[in-house]
Amino acid sequence: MSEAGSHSAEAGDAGHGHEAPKYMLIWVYLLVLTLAEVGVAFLGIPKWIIVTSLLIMAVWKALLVALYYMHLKWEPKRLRILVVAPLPAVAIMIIVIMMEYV
Amino acid sequence: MATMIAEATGQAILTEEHKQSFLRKYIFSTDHKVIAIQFLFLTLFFLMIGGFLAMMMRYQIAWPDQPIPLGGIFPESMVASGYILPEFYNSLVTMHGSIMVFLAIMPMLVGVYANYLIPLQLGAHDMAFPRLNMYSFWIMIPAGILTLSSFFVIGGAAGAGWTLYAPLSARPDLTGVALGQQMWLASVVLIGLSSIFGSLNYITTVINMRAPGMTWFRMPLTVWALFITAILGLLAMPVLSAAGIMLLFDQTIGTSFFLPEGGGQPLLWQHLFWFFGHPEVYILILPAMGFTSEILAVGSRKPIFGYKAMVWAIISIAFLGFIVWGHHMFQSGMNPALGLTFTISTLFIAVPSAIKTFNWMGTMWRGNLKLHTPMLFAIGFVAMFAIGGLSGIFMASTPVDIYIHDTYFIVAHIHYVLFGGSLFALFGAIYFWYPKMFGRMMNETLGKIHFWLTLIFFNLVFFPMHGLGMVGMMRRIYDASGYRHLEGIADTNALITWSAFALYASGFLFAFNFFWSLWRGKKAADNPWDATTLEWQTPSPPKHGNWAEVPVVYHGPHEYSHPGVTDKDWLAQNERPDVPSPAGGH
Amino acid sequence: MDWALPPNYSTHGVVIDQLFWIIFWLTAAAFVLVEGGLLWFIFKYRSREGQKAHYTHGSNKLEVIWTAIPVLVFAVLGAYSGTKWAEIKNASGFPPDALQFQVVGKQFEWNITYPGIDRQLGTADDFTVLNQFHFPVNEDIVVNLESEDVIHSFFIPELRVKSDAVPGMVIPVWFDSRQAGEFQIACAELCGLGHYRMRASVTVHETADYEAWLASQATAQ
Amino acid sequence: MRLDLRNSSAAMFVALGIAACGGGGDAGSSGGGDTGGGAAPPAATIDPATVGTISGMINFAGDAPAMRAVDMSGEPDCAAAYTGGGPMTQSVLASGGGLANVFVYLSGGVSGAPAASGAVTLNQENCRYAPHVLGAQAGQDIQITNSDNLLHNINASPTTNRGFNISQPRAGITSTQKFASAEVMVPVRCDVHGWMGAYIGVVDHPYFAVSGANGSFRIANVPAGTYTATAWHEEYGEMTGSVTVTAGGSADLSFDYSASMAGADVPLGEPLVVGHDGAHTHAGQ
Amino acid sequence: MAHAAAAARAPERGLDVYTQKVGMWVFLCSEVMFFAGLIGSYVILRFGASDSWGQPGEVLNVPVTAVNTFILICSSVTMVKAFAAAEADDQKGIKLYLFLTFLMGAMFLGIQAYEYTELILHGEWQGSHGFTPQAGLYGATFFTMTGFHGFHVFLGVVCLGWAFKRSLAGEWGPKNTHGLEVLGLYWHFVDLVWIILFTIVYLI
Repeated sequence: MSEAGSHSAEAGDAGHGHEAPKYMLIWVYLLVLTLAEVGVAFLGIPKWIIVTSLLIMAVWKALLVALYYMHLKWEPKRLRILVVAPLPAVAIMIIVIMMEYV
Repeated sequence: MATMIAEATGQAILTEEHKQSFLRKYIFSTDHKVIAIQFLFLTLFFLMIGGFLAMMMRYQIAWPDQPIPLGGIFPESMVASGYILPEFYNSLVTMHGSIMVFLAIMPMLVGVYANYLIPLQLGAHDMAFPRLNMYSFWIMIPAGILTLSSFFVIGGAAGAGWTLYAPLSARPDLTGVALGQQMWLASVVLIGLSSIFGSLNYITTVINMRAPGMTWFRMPLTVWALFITAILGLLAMPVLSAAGIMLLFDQTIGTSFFLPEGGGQPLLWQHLFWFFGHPEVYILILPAMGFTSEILAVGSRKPIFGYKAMVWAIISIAFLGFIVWGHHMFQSGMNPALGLTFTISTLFIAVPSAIKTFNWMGTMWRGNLKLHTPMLFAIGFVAMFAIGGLSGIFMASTPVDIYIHDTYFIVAHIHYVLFGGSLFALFGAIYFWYPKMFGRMMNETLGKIHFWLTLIFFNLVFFPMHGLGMVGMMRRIYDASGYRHLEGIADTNALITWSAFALYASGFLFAFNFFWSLWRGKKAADNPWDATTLEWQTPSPPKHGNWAEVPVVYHGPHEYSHPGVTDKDWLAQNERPDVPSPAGGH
Repeated sequence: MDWALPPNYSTHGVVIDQLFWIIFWLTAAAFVLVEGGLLWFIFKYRSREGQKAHYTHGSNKLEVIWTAIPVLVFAVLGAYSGTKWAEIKNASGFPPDALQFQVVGKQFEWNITYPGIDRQLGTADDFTVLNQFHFPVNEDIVVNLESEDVIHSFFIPELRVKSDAVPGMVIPVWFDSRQAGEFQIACAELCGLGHYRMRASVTVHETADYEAWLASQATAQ
Repeated sequence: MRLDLRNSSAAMFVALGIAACGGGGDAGSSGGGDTGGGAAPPAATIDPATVGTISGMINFAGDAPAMRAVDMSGEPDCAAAYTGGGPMTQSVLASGGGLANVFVYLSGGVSGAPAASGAVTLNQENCRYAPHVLGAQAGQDIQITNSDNLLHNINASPTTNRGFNISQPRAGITSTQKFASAEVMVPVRCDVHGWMGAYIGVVDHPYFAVSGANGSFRIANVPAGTYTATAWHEEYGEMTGSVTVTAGGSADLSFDYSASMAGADVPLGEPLVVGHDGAHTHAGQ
Repeated sequence: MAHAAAAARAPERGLDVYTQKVGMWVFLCSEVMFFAGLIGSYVILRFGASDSWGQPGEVLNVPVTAVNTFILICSSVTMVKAFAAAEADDQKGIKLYLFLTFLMGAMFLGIQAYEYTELILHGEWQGSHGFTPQAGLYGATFFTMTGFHGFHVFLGVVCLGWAFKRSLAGEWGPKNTHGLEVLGLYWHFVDLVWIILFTIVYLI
């Protein structure tokens, strides 16, 4: 029924002209990062170093999945804006409520 | 090539209509217009129920020591020997607020008019996901039935305020309400799901299914308002669902998210609720602003004053709406340092509303005002919303909020923006789009009588509440006798209650006009108000699939009294490509 | 039908009332501007035979003006409110020698714990009285608000004091009374079926009377 | 298209309305079932020949602790009713060597008890529960009445039964409640007046009594047989004893409490913080 | 009306992305906010409101969940492979990869169920017998977050089963990849949420 809306698909698919993204390489990255995370978590180094490195690795893995597997790298910029839109709201919510206990 | 596809599908949609069974065409229909009408009947029903609860509350506040008439029909757990019991009064307060917000005003603003107008005003055949649209209506039915039957379960309906502050809402032993509260939380999660599915549909339709030529800045302000409302709903409702589920677990399986004895934080509930709550109140007002801008332009026969400013005002309300929630919690024990930041952000969210008010007045300035009923309600909206906005400034200033928080000053502010604002605009919208929905006009004289009765009694009910707030009358109190600072309020409350009964009665005048005109109303032309937006360029009511051929848009939404057009004082969006217009151009 | 703020007897109340009336006159002016403008437009521009609407899409100059003015007004109002709020509510700014009380809200009653003769909470001579709050006039009072079950709100209209009592938190509230007299504590936050009756009596004594009352309480225990 | 679009939507609207009220309506009767009393079954005819009575004394050794005054100044219309020394707490009432408010019931050996009939009343007068301790049979109606023209809420917090938390804002309001299963001592309190407290002993049979002011109690119409009886007091805990009832005769049963048993373990339903009864309010004296 | 000038005009270019994909991305934004509500509350309650709940691995079984994370990442890869196979019209590849994704999704749920029962029966935290939702805030937040994530994985597995059934009938192909791509978006999102959950809940 909503086929009328999909005719703008041609423009969307044109973006696939690039070479097939290296899925297996990304997979390896993800595995290595996961193992690194587990490794770092149980090291004896000061807590804040562990936490920051864990967060960096988590964000890195998240970006890998989002950009390559969810194809965001080749999507129009406006879709990327739409996808990133809720993140500031989440950040504001958590930071402001944490201010309650600082 | 694109038009051919649209052409083919357009035809296919029109022919497909005759094959559907009655069930498929009307009850489980996926036509956005039928879903809108189903929402309209559902929300009018709940508006009546919510109003009735308010009448019982008003009776109790005005005459606390008098038994209510017909008290016998209520079970003993609600009304004992004719007297409304305090726990039932708390349920009345809670369910009046909740039913009005979640089951009447929000679905009427978003469920009815986003569904009906977005495809028609954008020149689309239907919503992006018609089946999902149908589900978003049918989820509301169990939510409605759950809410209504929660009055009759053991312990009665929820009784911790529509804001459900924990731990009162989380501990059945402190209120005597167990199942009723859980049923209400279940229906809130269902309503949240329905609203997310709806917002999903509206956003995708506005982004991807606009007719040729309908650029972002040629969209009518109604669609802009509904689009931004959908974004607010999309980002705010899930947080309420998450918090509601946590509260449901606190009650049922004994977790202690918000119970201090288990280490939980009552303030966390307030933060999560109001993080959803403030975008919610903007969900309740933005569509009303959109309808008012549309109706004021049509009524004044003049383009909207400052279209770009209005659009940026709506967008800035959306962003600011997510960073002001703390102003509901100034006195709640929140970290006082947050009080300053929320004061500043709250005052700055008042700026876009001020801009919109001045632009509405600019639209009427040097116009050719046709004072038909929708126009009267739109002007009534601007007048009443201005009062509501101004009384909001008292609360934004935190020291003043120390005194007026949780008093009737807040109740006055809520009702000036929700009743004087959203409901006035909704009445205007119902009168305005009724010919398009049902092909018949509502009666003008009955409409005008309804407007003047509503305006007068609305002010008689809610303006004195500012006074009660100044005196210091607290919210949600069952019987104010015994407080020395409240000795003088008995006659004010009596006046408010009599006016409230009259206001409720004038609502039935509207209901009569609404149902009577369904069959007896004057036949409506395709464009009875001589409006320029696309929905008025289709037959009333439009065929299934709306457009035989998708229209091409050449002009901005409100081109009235265009100097280049002499035979009539309006220029439809999809006609006369030869006439240049500021937002038009080729 | 008297809609006036009750008389104010606390120093913070002066600021609150002052701000209230500033905002009142500001909004009154805006109210007259908007409602008067609307009425005037309705009568001046209502549709008459042959009347043509003026074709305009707005003027950016006007937009800038009626954006700047509210922003300016709100910036000043916000700054002033914020500073006063910090004075009234920031616990770090409370006078250290203030007379401390512990008020515990419990479903439908206020239990007030007095510091006793030695003016120190937590000592042996503290005692708790149900629904009666006595304190001396012209002295800084700090109430440590707690709650045993649900959220209540400690509200004394004549002293312009209101703060929620949240279970699991101790919230300090600073106020004083510049006049002796009888007031009432009301609960301003819905706390269950007895919310409307959750009140206590407040008696503000002259300093000498307060000492005498304290003594009488000590012997009564 | 236009005409039937309206009819269907209007029909749907009416159907929805009926469904919601209908849904609501019939749930109402079941919902309210709990509070409405079923028709009381006809009382079993008692054959006077085969029953006897149990009577006896609750003796109390030592001097009872002095009861503290209750501060009722917050409720002037209640305080006015108490002349003289003003209202005193009720937890331990002992006079002439007898202990009042002791709930005595047959805890063992009872079989085939007649169904519950009639109703027990719990009245609220001058911000006091009358009686302070009462017994009821499982399934028996408990009529709660309010004779003060001010708000009392009746907050019963049993463990095995379903509790209730109802209010009576005015004089003359009565509400009927019942407990489905036996539970010795369901604590009842009023949140508006912290000092008010009562105990309801729910047992499966009508053979129970509460000791009067002088400590005497009497249980009538007890079928012949040997039973174990239990006495319960809110401060001094529980004691058991056995008794044999002969047809047409009267058996004597007495329990001996002593002041030294204060603070004994008191089996209650939910641990009740009714300790307002003076002790809590005047902490630290 | 004279529509001579209405030559074939393409409709407005929204995001140049077909409707189902825009719809799915918008839906994922609402899911981000839903999980933000749950995970945000966990972060606030753990790192703001209460003192330490214990070192990583003290209560929760990190090795088992590390394996679980590995499985979910593999299922993301096979999902993408299935989509690539659909574009290359490799019907056998589609069937294989969809089945593998379905299998690994189900394995993830199985392992999580095992982890739950293990925690509930033998878990130990601050003296509570069995680490259950009633075991203080740690249990409550843990089971709510991972429970709802598991529920979303379950929905994904059901959809994967439906997609696999359609692949048996050969319905996916270069001309019909949208359904698969949208399902892939949902699946990767669920994997992404698990990546964040695994780090914040288990390792910190």
